[in-house]
Amino acid sequence: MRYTRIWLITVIFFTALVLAACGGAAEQAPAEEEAPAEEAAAEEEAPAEEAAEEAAAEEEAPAEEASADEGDCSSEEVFCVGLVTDVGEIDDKSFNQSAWEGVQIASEAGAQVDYIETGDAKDYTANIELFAQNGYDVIVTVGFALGEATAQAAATYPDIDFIGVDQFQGETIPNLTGLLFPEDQAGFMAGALAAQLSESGTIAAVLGTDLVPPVVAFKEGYEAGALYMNPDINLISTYHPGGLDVAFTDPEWGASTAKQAIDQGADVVFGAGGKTGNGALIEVAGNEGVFCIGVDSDQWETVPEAHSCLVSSAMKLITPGVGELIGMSNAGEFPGGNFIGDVGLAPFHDFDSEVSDEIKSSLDEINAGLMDGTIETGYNPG
Amino acid sequence: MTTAAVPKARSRGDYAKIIGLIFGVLVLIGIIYGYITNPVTTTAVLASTLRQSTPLVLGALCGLIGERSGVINIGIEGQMLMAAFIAFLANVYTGNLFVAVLAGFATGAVLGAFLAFMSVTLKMDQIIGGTVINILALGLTSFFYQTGLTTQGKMQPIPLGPLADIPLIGPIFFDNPPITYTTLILVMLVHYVLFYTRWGLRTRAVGEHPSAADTVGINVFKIRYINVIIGGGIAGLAGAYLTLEAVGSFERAMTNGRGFVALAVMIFGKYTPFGAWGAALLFGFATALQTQLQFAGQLEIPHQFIGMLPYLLTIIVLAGFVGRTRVPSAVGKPYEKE
Amino acid sequence: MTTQTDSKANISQWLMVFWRSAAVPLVAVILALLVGAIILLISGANPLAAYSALAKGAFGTPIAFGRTLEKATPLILGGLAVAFAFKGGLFNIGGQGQLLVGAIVAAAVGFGIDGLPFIIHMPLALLVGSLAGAVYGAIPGALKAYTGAHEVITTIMLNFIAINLTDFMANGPWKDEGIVARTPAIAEAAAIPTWGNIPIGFFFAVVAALATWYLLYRTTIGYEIRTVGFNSNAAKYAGIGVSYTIILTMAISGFLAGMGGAIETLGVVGRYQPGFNAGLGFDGITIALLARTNPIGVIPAALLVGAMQAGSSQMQFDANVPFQIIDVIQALILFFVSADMIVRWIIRVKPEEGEQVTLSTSWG
Amino acid sequence: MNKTNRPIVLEAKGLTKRFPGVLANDNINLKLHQGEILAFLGENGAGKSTLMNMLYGLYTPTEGEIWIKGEKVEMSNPGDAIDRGVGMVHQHFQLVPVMTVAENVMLGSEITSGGGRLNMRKAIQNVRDLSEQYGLAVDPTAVIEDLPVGTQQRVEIIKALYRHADILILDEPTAVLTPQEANELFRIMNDLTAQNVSIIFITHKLKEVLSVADRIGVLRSGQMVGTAMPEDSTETSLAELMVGRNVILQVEKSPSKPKEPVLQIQNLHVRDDRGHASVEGVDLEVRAGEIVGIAGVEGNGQRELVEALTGLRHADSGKIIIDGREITHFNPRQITELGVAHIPEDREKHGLVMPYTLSDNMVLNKYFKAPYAKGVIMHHDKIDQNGQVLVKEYDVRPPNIHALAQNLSGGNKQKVIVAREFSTPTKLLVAAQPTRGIDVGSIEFIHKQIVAQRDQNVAVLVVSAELDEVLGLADRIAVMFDGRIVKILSAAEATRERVGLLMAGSEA
Repeated sequence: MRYTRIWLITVIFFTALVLAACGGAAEQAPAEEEAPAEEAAAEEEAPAEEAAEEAAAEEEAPAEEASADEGDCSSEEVFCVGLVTDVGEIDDKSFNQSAWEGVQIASEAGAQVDYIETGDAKDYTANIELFAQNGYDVIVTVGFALGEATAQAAATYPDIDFIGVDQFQGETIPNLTGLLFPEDQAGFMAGALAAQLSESGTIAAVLGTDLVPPVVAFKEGYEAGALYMNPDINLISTYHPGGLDVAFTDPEWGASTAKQAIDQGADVVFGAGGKTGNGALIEVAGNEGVFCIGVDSDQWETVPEAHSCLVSSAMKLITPGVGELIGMSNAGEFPGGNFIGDVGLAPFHDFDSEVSDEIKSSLDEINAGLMDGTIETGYNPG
Repeated sequence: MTTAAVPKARSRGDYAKIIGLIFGVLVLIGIIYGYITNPVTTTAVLASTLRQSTPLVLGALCGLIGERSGVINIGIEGQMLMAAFIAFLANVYTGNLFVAVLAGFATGAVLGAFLAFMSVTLKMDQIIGGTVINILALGLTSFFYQTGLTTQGKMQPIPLGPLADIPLIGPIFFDNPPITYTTLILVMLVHYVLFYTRWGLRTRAVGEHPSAADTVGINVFKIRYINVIIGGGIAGLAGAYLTLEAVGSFERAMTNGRGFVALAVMIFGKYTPFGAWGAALLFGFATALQTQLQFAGQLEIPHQFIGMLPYLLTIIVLAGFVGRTRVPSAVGKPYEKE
Repeated sequence: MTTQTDSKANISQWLMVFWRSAAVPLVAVILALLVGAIILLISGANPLAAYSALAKGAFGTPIAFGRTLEKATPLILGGLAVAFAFKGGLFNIGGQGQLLVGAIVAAAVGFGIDGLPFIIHMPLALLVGSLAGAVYGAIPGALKAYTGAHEVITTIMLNFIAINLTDFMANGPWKDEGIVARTPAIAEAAAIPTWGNIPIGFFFAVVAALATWYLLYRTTIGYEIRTVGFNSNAAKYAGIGVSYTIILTMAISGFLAGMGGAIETLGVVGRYQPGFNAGLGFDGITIALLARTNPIGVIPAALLVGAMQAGSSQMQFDANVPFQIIDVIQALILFFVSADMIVRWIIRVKPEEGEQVTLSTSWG
Repeated sequence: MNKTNRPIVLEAKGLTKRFPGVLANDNINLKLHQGEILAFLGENGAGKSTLMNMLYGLYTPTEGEIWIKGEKVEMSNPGDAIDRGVGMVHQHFQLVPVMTVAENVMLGSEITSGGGRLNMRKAIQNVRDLSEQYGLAVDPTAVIEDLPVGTQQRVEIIKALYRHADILILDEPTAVLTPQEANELFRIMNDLTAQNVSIIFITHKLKEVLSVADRIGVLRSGQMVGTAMPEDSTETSLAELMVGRNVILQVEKSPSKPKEPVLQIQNLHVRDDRGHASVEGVDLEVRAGEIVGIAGVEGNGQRELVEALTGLRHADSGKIIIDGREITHFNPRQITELGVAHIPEDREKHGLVMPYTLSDNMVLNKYFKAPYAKGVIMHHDKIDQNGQVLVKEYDVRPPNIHALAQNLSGGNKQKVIVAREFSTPTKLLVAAQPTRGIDVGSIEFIHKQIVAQRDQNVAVLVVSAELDEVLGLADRIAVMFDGRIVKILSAAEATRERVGLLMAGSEA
């Protein structure tokens, strides 16, 4: 019968894997000069696993990590920080990457760090578990989508501190801190900047999807900020029409949509939607006299292709926020509950001279107003 | 001499042609009306239509060249993605956009050769062959993609002198970057080659009745190989379009299903280059329109419903007006000589 | 396969039989792993470390094994959906859309009704979710039967529509409290439990596979579906309602995909949340092809792929190998299993009778 | 007329072709002289087509040599054969249905005007010239699928002549022609030989061989079993040589005793796939216990008529009455259930599911009924039993009910269909081309079965393009032309010539 074949494949595959597992453990020792023999005495965890882990860390670890102590995370002395990404990659030029850079600040302070990229949203829990079971001290989870999984893990592992980026905490769990940002304020600043830069009176926003709350906050803030500066401004903005799995990874749509906006007179484009937004930024860069504004981090660093238009970015300072929280955990001062990180506009870089002092001072005023509450963005997520 | 019983006329397509004509006239009226009332927006939407349609037309051309010769290509998505990646790398490391385009074309062609090897030589099921390419491309590009690679930007529009100044038509057709021009030329070229040249005649014969072609000394395998390879190259061009012209950078999985939509466009266009172009334009138009509707912002409809527009429109047009498509008879069947 | 191995038959004979049927898949998998290893080496990783971590992540612990089964569950159902449609001569690329619809409708039944006992609530949610998938699958079937619209186009389009539709529901009428776009959590009574580490949903999937096999090969419905699939002219000649059969085939295919989505909702995620079911429908195509469209073969194919997916996090953690290598290996296995000519050429084993599978007939 | 003293243009020495498990041609020697018509006689499956495919470069011989015009040749593809002036008209036409005549003719040897651009005007002119020169009337711009078979065959001949073929292989060219058309073909063949074209003519029709061939070779089971000169041979002697035993060329049957009418067709109008009127007002009656044969050139509405009768096609207007019930708008299942058996024209398209086993194929008309199914559950033991019985009764080979239909020979495939259709109680049998392309043994067998059905009071309607078959089987003969029944003749009135003329549309 035909399908016996596929059964056999499975059996064989598994056998092969098991063989590889044994073989792997055996052959690794000679291959890796630093094979940690002393680890055999490690307390709770399976030794084979550690051997593999160590060996791999040797090969692939980013340069920053090399300095980290190769210690056992379950021991008291070694401070270990793990990061679980949202679906996507660590180098996404966006929030995963910013958070990872925050973790690396801790690595410079001597912590041992590692990350796991999530390929399937249903793996959040499993990926968090991998760090938890290996005795990590702090686990950073990135994105609102991991909120539920993180909260559960925090309850299961009260000795581990969890940092949930973009995860609002309804009730306070002492070992879980949600790192939140008033994106609407950053968007407000960006909108105010855009409205003042625009000569045509039309500004645009190319956005990821409204399924992701921070994107909505950026958008609402952007529009409110623009209208605050110029009530007659013509705002054209659009969300990606696809689902969550493509909305942030469709630079072609971002580019084409930005172009469509430019073609009808928009001279400032706010690209807020991961790689989709980056596509919009790069597209704008090819058009004379049109400005673009990035999002999340200072995209001057992450999207060099957009230098010719990138006047600023509406930043949420994830990197320092994560770094700070890790530091607090290490010091035993982990706050729990919600921790509000900083937002703001990125430096103008090459455009510093093009942005008039008038605009700069108005932005400072707005910033102050947002801080003391005299200016409200009007965004209320409910 | 009995020549009786010869049917009098071929009338099957007449009905569809009339409907198509009416549809075309309506579209034209709509465009002119839109241009009179709001020239800027109309131009912007139509220009966006063309941009959105470009990778789809290229993908569909790839598919139809292969299928006309009897080889199903559902690996268009993978060919596009891999080519986008290699074109991007070439751009990063050589900084020469022309070289990068060639690299993209070559990558597509190599994957085309791989598909031809699987389906013509190994006689593997063609759908499996395409699927292998899709998964492989997704895996390899994601696996090998590294961050920190930056390009010198992307290809910029080249206005074609005075042609670009013609109202409406100028900005849409004559102020485009190179691959878009190439696409427009390719639509005509493929049409010409397919229906007016020796190569086209042989290709169609091989796709319809390979043994008939074999008996007059045509090398079926060779025709299929070359068509699938060239088709792959064209899909590679679509990939190059994405990284070099539309975006300027590469991202994982950036094709986002365009290869599959291209497949739909190909069938929708009844396996003809102009048909595919029309179908792609329809699709591009619906996409541009949904963006424009969001821009306008007055509609109280959730944007998801606007987002469905291209897809719903395709289904309605397909079910209502196009109906059954005649597939090349020998498509999907490996040719067995003995 | 020869099953009556005479107890007296000597071992070498038995080994020969085993070798003849095992050789091709064995070599195919080894080749795939070898090529994968070369890729890993190129990228500077240690293949042995990677593979051993993969194995550990898939089978190393009872929890890991449970996750493998959990991963395999929607793959089985997605694969069944595609394989079943192939049997009826249809290429259902719309498994993803049908799965999403099934997932969100199951969630709606799960959170929308309160106070039902488990014994009613869970099966009800599962059934209604699956039926929603069936209805969604029947649409392209009806379009094909009555207007001739090609199912490849319509199912692709309906995938996109399903994404928009479910996003809208999850961010609109069925949205949970709070800012996150997702439905409320399903009631306790609607949840598919786990048995230790073993997800019960997996058994539903296995039962579905067996039932699909039975339906196809032991009932008149299956006979009609296969007849239409192989030769719709002969089906018409035999008095089978071809249009009806096409719609039925797509509906059952959609039912299976929808069930996959419903089990994900009720047994794994606990609610519907956009992005949590990405790609499952497309994996179904791979599974169906790996299984050569055989409903029983779908189970091991899904286990194979599910194991790789389940082990991929461990592989990242232990060996720092990105999970995308899984896709590469998957593609290679599919290639080498299908391109058995290459494998046979290497090991010189003759093909068995009637092994050819043609799916491409479902194109025209 | 003896042409053996002329130069030899083609010679085969010890040609052998082996396929896995089959010895298709075994040590065959032949010589073809210039301007000669060499006929090859043999049953279906005797190896004629294999031999010709080797001469045409489609197959490579396993052993042996081919010499063309005094040169030993190694041909790896038809292009090599074409280059040496060999042309072939295949039994299954090698024409692309969706293309025009001119496109088909020039395919592979296109006329181009620079840059590979097709010069259609010149190609059309070329076809016109050739068709005038040889009297092969064809419209070069017509699309093949719109043309009747006879015309398609002329296109095939033009294709060969266009390539300057002077050695022409005609594989079963008369199978689909009226006697008049066949005579026309023979005239063309004679014209060609007069212009020094040499012809290999393959057929299983004995009369034709005797009337047209210069020499005769007989193939059986892949071997050349003998050669003969037409003047020294009779139909019987050739038939024996061909089949290897005594054959009864006539269908043995007693006079019919027609009873009540079973099938009545009144003013029936049916359209074809393209929506053109195809059956245009047919009236016909078939009684229990008689065989009515419909003679006619293919494409004159027979297919649509049969499909309308069996529910596969909607009738535009008119009435079909079976056993007193109007069934004009019944579906195939309802009609089958009335006791109508249908041997379809195209056994591979309609009659069988190729990837199914024999036993599955043998319940195609009754799989849903007890004892094969109860409710929706099928009973495979019963299905296999049924298969077992029928395979034995109808001598299907291989007698393995689990063999796949696609692996059977044409004759055995047809037997499977006949067995299935005769295995349920039948009132009306509609048999379309019941013996097309199958071996003599199977033909005899099926003819006997059809007559046996008649003798059990079944009303039988036989549609066949083989005039001999209709003449041999039918008690009454209806001649169909251009969608109408132009004449109904009794068996006694029907002579080949008269029917042939009617088939061609001339009123006899």
